[in-house]
Amino acid sequence: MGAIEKFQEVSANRHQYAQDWKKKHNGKAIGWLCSYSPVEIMHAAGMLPVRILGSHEVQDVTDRYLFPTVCPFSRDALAQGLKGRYSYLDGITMARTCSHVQGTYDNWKNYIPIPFKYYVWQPNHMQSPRAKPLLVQEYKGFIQALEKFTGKKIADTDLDKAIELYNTNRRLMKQVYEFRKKEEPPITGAECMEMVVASQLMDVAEHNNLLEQLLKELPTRKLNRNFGVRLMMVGSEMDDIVFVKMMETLNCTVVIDEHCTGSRYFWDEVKPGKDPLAAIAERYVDRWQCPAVAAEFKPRFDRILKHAKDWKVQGALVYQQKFCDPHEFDIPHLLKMFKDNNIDTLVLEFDVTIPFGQFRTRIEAFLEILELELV
Amino acid sequence: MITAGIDMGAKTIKAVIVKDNKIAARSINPTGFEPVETAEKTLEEAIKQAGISRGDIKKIFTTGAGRKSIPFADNSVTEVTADAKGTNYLLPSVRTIVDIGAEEARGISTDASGKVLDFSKNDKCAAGAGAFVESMSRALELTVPLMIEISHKSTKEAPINATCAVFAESEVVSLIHTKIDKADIANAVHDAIASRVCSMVRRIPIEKDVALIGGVANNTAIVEAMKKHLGVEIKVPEKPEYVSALGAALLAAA
Amino acid sequence: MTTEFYRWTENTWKSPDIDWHKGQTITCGIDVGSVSSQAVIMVDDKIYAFCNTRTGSNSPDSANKALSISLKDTGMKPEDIQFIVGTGYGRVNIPMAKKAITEIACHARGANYMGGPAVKTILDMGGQDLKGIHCDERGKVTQFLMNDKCAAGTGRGMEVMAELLQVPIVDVGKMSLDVKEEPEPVSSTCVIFAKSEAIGLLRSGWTKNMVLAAYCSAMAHRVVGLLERIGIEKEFVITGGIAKNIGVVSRLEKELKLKVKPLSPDPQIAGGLGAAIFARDLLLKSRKTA
Amino acid sequence: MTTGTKYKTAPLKCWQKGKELRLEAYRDLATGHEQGKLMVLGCAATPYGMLAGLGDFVFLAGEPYGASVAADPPVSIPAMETYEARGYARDMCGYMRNFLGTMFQDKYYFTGGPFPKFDFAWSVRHCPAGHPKWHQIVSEYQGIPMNYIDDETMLATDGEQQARIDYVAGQYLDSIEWMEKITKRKYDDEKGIEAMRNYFINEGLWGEINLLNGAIPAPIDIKSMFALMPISMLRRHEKVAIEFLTELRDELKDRIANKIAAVPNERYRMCMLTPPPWSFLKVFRYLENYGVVFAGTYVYLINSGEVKFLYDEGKVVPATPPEKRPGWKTMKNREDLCRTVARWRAEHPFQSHLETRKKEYVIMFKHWKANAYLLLINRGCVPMTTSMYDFQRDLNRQGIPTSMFEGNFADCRDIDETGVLDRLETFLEGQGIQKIQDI
Repeated sequence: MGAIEKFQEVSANRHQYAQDWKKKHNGKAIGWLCSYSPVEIMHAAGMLPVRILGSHEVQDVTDRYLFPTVCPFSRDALAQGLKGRYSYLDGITMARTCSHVQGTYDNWKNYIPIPFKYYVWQPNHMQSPRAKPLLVQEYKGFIQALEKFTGKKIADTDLDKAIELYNTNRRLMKQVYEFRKKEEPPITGAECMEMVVASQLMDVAEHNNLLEQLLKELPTRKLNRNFGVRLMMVGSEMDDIVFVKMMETLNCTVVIDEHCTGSRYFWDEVKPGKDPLAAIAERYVDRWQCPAVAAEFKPRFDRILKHAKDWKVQGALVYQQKFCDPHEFDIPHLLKMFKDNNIDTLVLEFDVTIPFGQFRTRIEAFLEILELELV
Repeated sequence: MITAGIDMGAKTIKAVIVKDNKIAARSINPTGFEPVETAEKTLEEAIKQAGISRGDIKKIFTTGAGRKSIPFADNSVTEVTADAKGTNYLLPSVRTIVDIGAEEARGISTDASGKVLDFSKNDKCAAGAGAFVESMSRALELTVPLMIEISHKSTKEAPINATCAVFAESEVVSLIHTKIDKADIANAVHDAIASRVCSMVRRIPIEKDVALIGGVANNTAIVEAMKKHLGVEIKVPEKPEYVSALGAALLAAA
Repeated sequence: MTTEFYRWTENTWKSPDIDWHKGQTITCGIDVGSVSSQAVIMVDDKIYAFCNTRTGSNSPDSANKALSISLKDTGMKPEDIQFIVGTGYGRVNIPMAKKAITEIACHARGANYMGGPAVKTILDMGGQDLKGIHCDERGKVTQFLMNDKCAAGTGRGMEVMAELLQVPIVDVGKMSLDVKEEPEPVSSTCVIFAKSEAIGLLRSGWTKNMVLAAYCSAMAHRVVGLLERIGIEKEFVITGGIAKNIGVVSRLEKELKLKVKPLSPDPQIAGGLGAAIFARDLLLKSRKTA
Repeated sequence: MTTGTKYKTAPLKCWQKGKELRLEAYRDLATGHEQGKLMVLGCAATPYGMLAGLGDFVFLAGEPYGASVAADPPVSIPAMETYEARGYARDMCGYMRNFLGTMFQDKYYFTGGPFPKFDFAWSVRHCPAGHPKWHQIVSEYQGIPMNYIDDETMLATDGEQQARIDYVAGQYLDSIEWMEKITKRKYDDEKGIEAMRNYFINEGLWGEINLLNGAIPAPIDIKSMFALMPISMLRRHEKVAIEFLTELRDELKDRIANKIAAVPNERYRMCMLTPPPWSFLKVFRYLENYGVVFAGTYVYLINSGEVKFLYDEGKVVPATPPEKRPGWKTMKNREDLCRTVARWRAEHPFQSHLETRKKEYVIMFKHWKANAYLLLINRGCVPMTTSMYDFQRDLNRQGIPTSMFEGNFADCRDIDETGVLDRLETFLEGQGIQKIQDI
């Protein structure tokens, strides 16, 4: 099986994968809810970190827990828990960031039986010199709790090893992204999304091997498809592969992204230092910012623009989870930034499932703006 | 003792006459723009049916959205209280009542005596369930009965996500234009409503037995979908659209 | 079947002075929308015939119906048409169409044809959605916005009101203007809320006209909000059914302090017309390459 | 139907004075610069007394301002539409939308004149998606510097609290340096400490006043409380506020002694967890027809430092100023000041931990001798509404009746008034409370 097929298989059967992993390694699995959750530490604890995501199915089990204007992703994620799809998890954690997913965590904690729960109080004032020292302290608390739960000491060498593995993972995925700069990318946006999603579900070492394999395949991989317009996807959480596949049948290719479950999650590596905890804390303070913790537009926007230029995008699909206020703050300013740089944009608002008909029309109309010429 | 209950609904007005704790007559008319006159007319029809005279009626209670607009009423009660009373009379074993009206859906939990313990109503974005069926039957160019009939023949699921009735409509329209079978769309419409109503009802404790009342309860497809979503049997009283009016009449006798 | 107050009346038109046999290009655009469908036939660069009919419960039939009505007593047969472009909700599902183009591009093109190159801002109030479109002097879309989160301000809202008040939607506009003084706009932005608000107003003794006035101005309000986001440039036109609702249009003009440029022959055919023009482009292009 | 009048009633004597003090605070903003004062934008949770170290200042808290605009739909709607026209979403913080709307219109609500231009924004991040980003938009638009303190340290029970308090104290220290830099003024520790002392005293006074409403009949109704709130919210650092709140407190004690009621036919008592929709205050008047009086609300009257909860005894008492608490230091310099504020914030967080809040809700319910809670599903504020269903379940579990409605505290377009009133009538009917008469 090729690497891409493997990624697809894992993300399609994510729950089976995790349960098999537990059997095989006789280990524990821990679910995490926000991309600020320190996977390195969970891994060092000998656990399988599993990102909790939605299933994009219509559901009616969350309305008694989450009020009407909580973002669909937070609802969908909680629904999975309420339906028992994550019953194999031994623990759950989240890093303090946005209040929507906070609701998912709190209700999970209160209404879904799970042995281990830990809330990492992530300092959100990233510009403050006070943030890193505190985060180190918070991580110490997290480590103690994990050690108590697993009965396994977490040594600095474990942390170093985890850092090494995740840095490799990040580096390799960025190398795959490099291929998307080509005129005719040998990998589609949907395939890339599956790769990154899988990286948040799989054993990182195993994912690294698959990436090595993929990087061998890509140089000779030819896709027989209409590449069309080069698009960038910018926004909040996004793992709706069906949607991206639909989009890429409409004469366009997603060549780069900036979102919670994509590049924003993995782009920055840990700068190894003497003290591994300090190094990890530094990474999660200085990393590519989520609008939920950013109080300045510039750092995020500069990086987005650089991506857009390096990957030669012709248009940007700016989207958000419905009701995601952190992104809603940024979007008008983000659109202006794109406009000032002559990059056309289309804004979409995502729900748990997507009304394909209407979204298809908007995307087609957008592509028509970019390439339908009149006589 | 003879009493009457009048349900001043936004779409229809119903009257029920109760004689010595037995239903003596029922009548219904579209509300129109002169609700008071319609109420008068509806009541008179019931009186004729019951073979009594206006003077025999000891008390008249009103309920429903327009309950306060009736000068000749002795008192008014809210739909929730009336629903509970009426259902308790017809189906004493019921502890959870679901009432789906044109604009609003309600979940009511009651005790053995029909007293309201708790209730929930749909929030802003889930309003308009009942009316949704009708406008969708139009989009499908089917009468409501026909839509119900074919809905039972559905084989495939076609999800409708939007909670907003108006957005849901446009989802249905795009489904229609993507060659999806009418039966499956009809089914999806009923399923979507049931799903929305159920998630609202879940805010109150759901105890057996569960009853579905209100005009929409005549819609067997929705009843089916409700069973599926709540995972319990659902009782539907005879003439479910009259339950509120009946409750009001019974409360007038109390 | 009860009367459907929310329906727009159907209409059809044929040019008295064009002999289609003499035409170099005969093209057609078919717009299958959520509520109504239009077919527009162009002979060279002139509108030869069009019709505006109801959308049925499947696109191919609706398309066929529209096409055959517009061809009625023209002597023209479907096979005489050299290129057909489909647009609207049902565009991907119109058998006789050689290409599908979105209603957004088509509305702009059609409005540009009817309104001239000065038209820069187009408002399309459809049954299910509200579109603000900005285009260049050739009618090419440069930007568009659609209503999100809330269906408030869509044609559907107006239909709901018409149903509620049992008023034919074609009369809504002039009735809404027939009030002694302009009432406060309906405050609720949600269609369902607006409905229950309207019921409340009726109960408190408002006349139908006042309720309609309050709803029309609320709708005009919502629209202005959307338009301001894409920037209103002269000239400004409205396509789609609501364009015929003088109640909304006049209030819109008042708020924008800007006259809406009327579109003839019919603002409702903008989509179909645009499609017919695109069809002509594509036909000429294919002849060049051939 | 009986007219249920039971008690005598009388208007508040200090009402007029309160009104003047309130408007004065807002008017000052229009002329702040002419008066040579610093103009600072912040939020209700900003310990703005600290600003006194920089000299005279006027301070605008975004929330009460947004609320004032929201309470006035003819102004609020066009303001929000101006904001929306710039592409900002309709489902964001309701206060902010009203604030930014009038800013974009350049119409300052209280004078109708130009919107104040601030020297800088100093915010507290007590709301995960909110205030710093709100102020970020202002600072972009007005071209003013901004800084903020990341707070809400009580959100977590995991891990140790002290490190977080150090983190918050550190940010306060840094922000003082930052203020000195951007204002080119020397920070006078003494002045800052003095103003914060007033601030803490006022907090306690306001708490005492709110707790007095535990009396039957309630001496003051929630509408009047809200009307006077801005004094405690905007002028906490001033002596004049201390004087006024003392006067108000004494008058209330006097009303209690003489059984002077806010609502003469009081027979059913309710309280809230959050503020109401400001455009919909008539809901309280409407409920008076049923003999319902509102004793208070948790957010704004209780949860920002006004009271101290004695969890074991299930009691609540007015907060004592930190320096007078056992184990707290007297403030001598800015370090003490920052530590005290940080520690005080940690003990009186705007967003405390869910489980803590659940306890506090019950204590307040008992203290106010309430019969039921009125809960708002607030489409205009995520943090105030997250877990509302959880709270409802918890209250019901403890036998506390709740009535819940959906609306928006700052967007009149988001409320189905007829629907809400109908819901409340249904609830009261279930509670055996009938309408008394139209007042």
